[in-house]
Amino acid sequence: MSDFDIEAIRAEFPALHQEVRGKKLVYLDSAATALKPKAVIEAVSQVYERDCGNIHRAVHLPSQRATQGYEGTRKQVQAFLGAEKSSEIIFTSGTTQSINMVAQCYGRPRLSAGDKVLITGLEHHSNIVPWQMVCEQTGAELVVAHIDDNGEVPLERIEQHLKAGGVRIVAFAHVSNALGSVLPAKEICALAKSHDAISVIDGAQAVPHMAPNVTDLGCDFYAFSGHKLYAPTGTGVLYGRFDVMNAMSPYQGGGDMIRSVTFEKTTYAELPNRLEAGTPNIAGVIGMGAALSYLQTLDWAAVQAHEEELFRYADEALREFKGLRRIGTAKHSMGVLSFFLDCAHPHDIGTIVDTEGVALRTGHHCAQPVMKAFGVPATARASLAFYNNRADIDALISSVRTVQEMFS
Amino acid sequence: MSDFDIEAIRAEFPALHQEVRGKKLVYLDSAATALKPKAVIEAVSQVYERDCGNIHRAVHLPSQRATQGYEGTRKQVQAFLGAEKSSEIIFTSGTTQSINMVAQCYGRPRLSAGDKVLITGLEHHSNIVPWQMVCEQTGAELVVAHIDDNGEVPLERIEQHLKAGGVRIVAFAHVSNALGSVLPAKEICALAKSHDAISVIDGAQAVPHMAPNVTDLGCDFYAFSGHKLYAPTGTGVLYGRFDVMNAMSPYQGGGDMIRSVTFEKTTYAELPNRLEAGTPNIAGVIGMGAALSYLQTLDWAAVQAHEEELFRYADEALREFKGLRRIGTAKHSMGVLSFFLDCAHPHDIGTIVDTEGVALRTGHHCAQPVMKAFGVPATARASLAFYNNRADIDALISSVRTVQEMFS
Amino acid sequence: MNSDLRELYQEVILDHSKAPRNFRFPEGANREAEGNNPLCGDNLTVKLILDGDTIVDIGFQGSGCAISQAAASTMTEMVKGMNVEDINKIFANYHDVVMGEGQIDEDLLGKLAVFAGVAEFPMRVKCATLAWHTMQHAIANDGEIVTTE
Amino acid sequence: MNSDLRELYQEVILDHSKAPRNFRFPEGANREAEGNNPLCGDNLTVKLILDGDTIVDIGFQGSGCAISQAAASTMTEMVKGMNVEDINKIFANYHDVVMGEGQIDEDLLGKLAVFAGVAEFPMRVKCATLAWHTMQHAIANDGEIVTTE
Ligand SMILES: Cc1ncc(COP(=O)(O)O)c(C=O)c1O
Ligand SMILES: Cc1ncc(COP(=O)(O)O)c(C=O)c1O
Repeated sequence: MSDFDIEAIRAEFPALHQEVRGKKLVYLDSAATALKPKAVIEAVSQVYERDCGNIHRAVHLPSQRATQGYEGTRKQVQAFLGAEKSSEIIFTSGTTQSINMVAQCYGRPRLSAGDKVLITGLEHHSNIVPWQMVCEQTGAELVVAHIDDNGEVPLERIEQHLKAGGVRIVAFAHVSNALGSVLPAKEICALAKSHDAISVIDGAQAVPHMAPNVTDLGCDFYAFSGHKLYAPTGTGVLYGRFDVMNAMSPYQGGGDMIRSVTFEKTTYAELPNRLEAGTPNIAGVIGMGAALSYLQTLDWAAVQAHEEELFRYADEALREFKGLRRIGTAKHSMGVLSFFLDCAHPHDIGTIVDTEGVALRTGHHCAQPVMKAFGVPATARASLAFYNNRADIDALISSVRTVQEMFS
Repeated sequence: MSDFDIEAIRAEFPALHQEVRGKKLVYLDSAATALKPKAVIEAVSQVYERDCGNIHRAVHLPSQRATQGYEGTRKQVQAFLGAEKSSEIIFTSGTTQSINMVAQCYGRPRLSAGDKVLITGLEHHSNIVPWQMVCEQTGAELVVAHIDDNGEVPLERIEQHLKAGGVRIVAFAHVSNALGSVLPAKEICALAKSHDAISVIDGAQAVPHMAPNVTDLGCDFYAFSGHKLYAPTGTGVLYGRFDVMNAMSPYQGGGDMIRSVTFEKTTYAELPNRLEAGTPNIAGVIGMGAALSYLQTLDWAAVQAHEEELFRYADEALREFKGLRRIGTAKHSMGVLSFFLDCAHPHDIGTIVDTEGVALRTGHHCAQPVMKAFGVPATARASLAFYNNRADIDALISSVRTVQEMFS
Repeated sequence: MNSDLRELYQEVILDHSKAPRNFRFPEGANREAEGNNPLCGDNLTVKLILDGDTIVDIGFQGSGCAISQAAASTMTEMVKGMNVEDINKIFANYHDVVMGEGQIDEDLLGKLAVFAGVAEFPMRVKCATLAWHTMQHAIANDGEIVTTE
Repeated sequence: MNSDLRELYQEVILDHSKAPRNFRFPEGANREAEGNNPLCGDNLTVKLILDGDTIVDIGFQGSGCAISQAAASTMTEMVKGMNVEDINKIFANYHDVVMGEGQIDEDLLGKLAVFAGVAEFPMRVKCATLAWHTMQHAIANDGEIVTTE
């Protein structure tokens, strides 16, 4: 870890340097929303302090600057995802909207009774409910490749469903937010393709830890949220393979997505504008550009080595903890460590560790079916980002010990 | 204007204090997007620097603070609009999304062939295209109450359409973004109601200049954008009367909008959560709260007097300008002054005045039907906010004179 | 350990959460209701025997955090044998106290005063009130599932 | 007045915009295309007579800003009688120049060099190139409506 100066990195994240209830904040909830580096906060302020202008439509300089920043981010995202064209990048308000857009604009006009949408047993509600809605609207059927006891989705289970026929869409998380399991995305996309299904990847929990290459993955759609990628809230991305996305009907009607409007007939603009109706989150998107620029300054090999080392350290510490049950033990995991105490309910854990400054997430993590699969009402979840260090993990363990002492 | 210290107000808007192409910025494009006061910029930064947390779901303090800020803004918006319940306030990404939500969640399941949606001739594309889309989806018909030569929509034209029968939804702008016309919103809502139609008001250009009272207006829905209300981009509001909105199907599926999810059956949460799927623009909404708090510190009677005086000043100056045609001369107008030069195309006007630091909007203003009605390809538009002063108008007139000299 | 926390997790609360009283459904119950707190996965069912205005017997079952279990347990102990009007008075004060909006009335609350510490933890108010809301729906017999979301 | 602006609105450009040349459709035109710039409402139609590889006659009609009108006017003057290959060479250099991505080749551009000032105004590049793109579609005869959005 010689190239990786954790203290220098932590210095870039102002939120880390605050006290919470009299203790230094230990932030282990990055899977819910990531902290923002100074560069992002400043980029957002600069838009509001200087580049005050709506985009695409005006000739004045502040508006031009805003437009350049906004469209510049599109090119950065294209590079980040390894997409072929920048018009394959659509800005949305988050993963949730990205997935709903695919369900409504790709799925709804194409699905009908007899068709199936395949998801997995570890999905976030955002990758379940949109498909349930479109299935109800079209008569298609939602089918599920369930998880095993480790929280993995065996490829055979996916293949089985595909072989049974009728699957038109396969939608799955790249990385599970409740369990940390990493799914074999490339293999699943290839399976989908060989059965004439399109693939939709929910990358919300993957992008904070890796730059996925959509061309290499071979997916048709890839969705993520800016706020989990160290970028502002209210931003997100939908990547869509050009041919597939270009055939989609518009999601919303309004400004910027049209070529011409008369009361009798409206024609729509090309991609990406066609799918971006109305004034977008300009400052947020420019902030996302700043986040990607910041990430580019890091040595990613070192970052990933640091994250892996930290994950192992945390995982071992939790496993050695008597009376604690780790949930989600897939061989390939990252970022997220869920657990359950024999003696205390997760909600109590959350409250107690908070008083020691440790920010954990407790609850169902918007993945109620996962909770059901493991027979628990909720879990406690520690999630990591590259700005975490061993001291954070030590604080976690010590605070969980407090919980245990209290309840036994 | 004794209570109104324009210099003190201008000091609160950092973007006003910059040079553009070597000249002091004269910002006359607030109808496109408004400048932000310091309080808003700082509120956004504070979320990212301190209240780092997703909302609604965690017990840790940063998340609690974010939740309180977000839900606090909902109460502020409720008060601003005079709504009965805070659950009648839905946060969206902007006016465009708000209107699409009504079209899709209220209109789509209820409209069918024989039904009509009534709009007016001065609507922004965001209040045209969503209705065209839902009409195409359902077989309903879009009908239009056209504008007269002043850019007004005579009430009789609305009544005529309603009397003809079949109108289920009346959607109209409170204030026109291309012409500045103020529509008699209360009267239109009453007419709609008496013909059993619901009313949808596009308030994007109204809220920057007044606090509309939805109870007094008697509307069923009211939509606006945060970024035009001195608040961050990527924020918006849909107010819906409880009974009407509560009958709507969800717009998007995902986190936070559910009560319980299983693969077999999902039940939805109550309002407002049901219509707010996924992680919202937390920092943006908190920034909107800061904008509303800032507006509350102003003496609104004085603000409105100042705006009216400035509007009259600008209107007279433009009318006296030889070779200039004012477009949009409704008796009741505010905020927006559109015009056309005999000698120069609006696009050239925009470029030339920009080099003098004057930020105008030129183009169709996302209102192509309005351009068609006046037989022009585009207009130049100056739009005002309370932070503008007479010097801004003088700069506008002088820069338009430059244009005229150049082209004659 | 943090003193607010000690206030929240008092002995009485820990004791009730570990060994909840009346964790059973009374035979011949004529009222019941279900309550959920989706945020943390608490859920419980309250059943009771209402005779005129008096709760003759009451019990609950379900799972949840220590606060919600202890609240249900202490509630059932407290209200058994009481009439609805008195119960409402108690809940009104209890509610104000856990919301941090009112003073404890010791005469009304008795042992329930231990829940005063909840006021420092706004995210836990729902845990402390779920059982009470659920009981009220059981009494009203309105068949609604209570949810605190 | 700003010097960049003087560069942009040179006499030649103002002159052509006020009195566009070849503002008519050639009789017997065998190629045509329509172009739009929705941002500012420019729209124009180019018609031409292509004989083998040579543009024998060309004209345009439509409305738009000074830059787009002057660009169309000067283009028609320039290309009349030229073959497609030479035209493409000119457009390649013209395009680079207005984008600010290349040096003027005086021999190629001739009078078109006056458009160099556009490079300072990125929002106006589309105005300067609309007529050219439209002409290329007319030559290719692909029936597409050109839009610069
Ligand atoms: C009258 C009117 N309606 C709707 C809109 C659309 O607002 P937004 O682009 O913020 O969604 C605008 C602004 O562009 C407007 O002026
Ligand atoms: C795997 C996964 N998918 C989807 C989402 C939804 O993202 P958002 O709430 O930003 O739309 C999340 C985050 O909550 C997630 O972790």
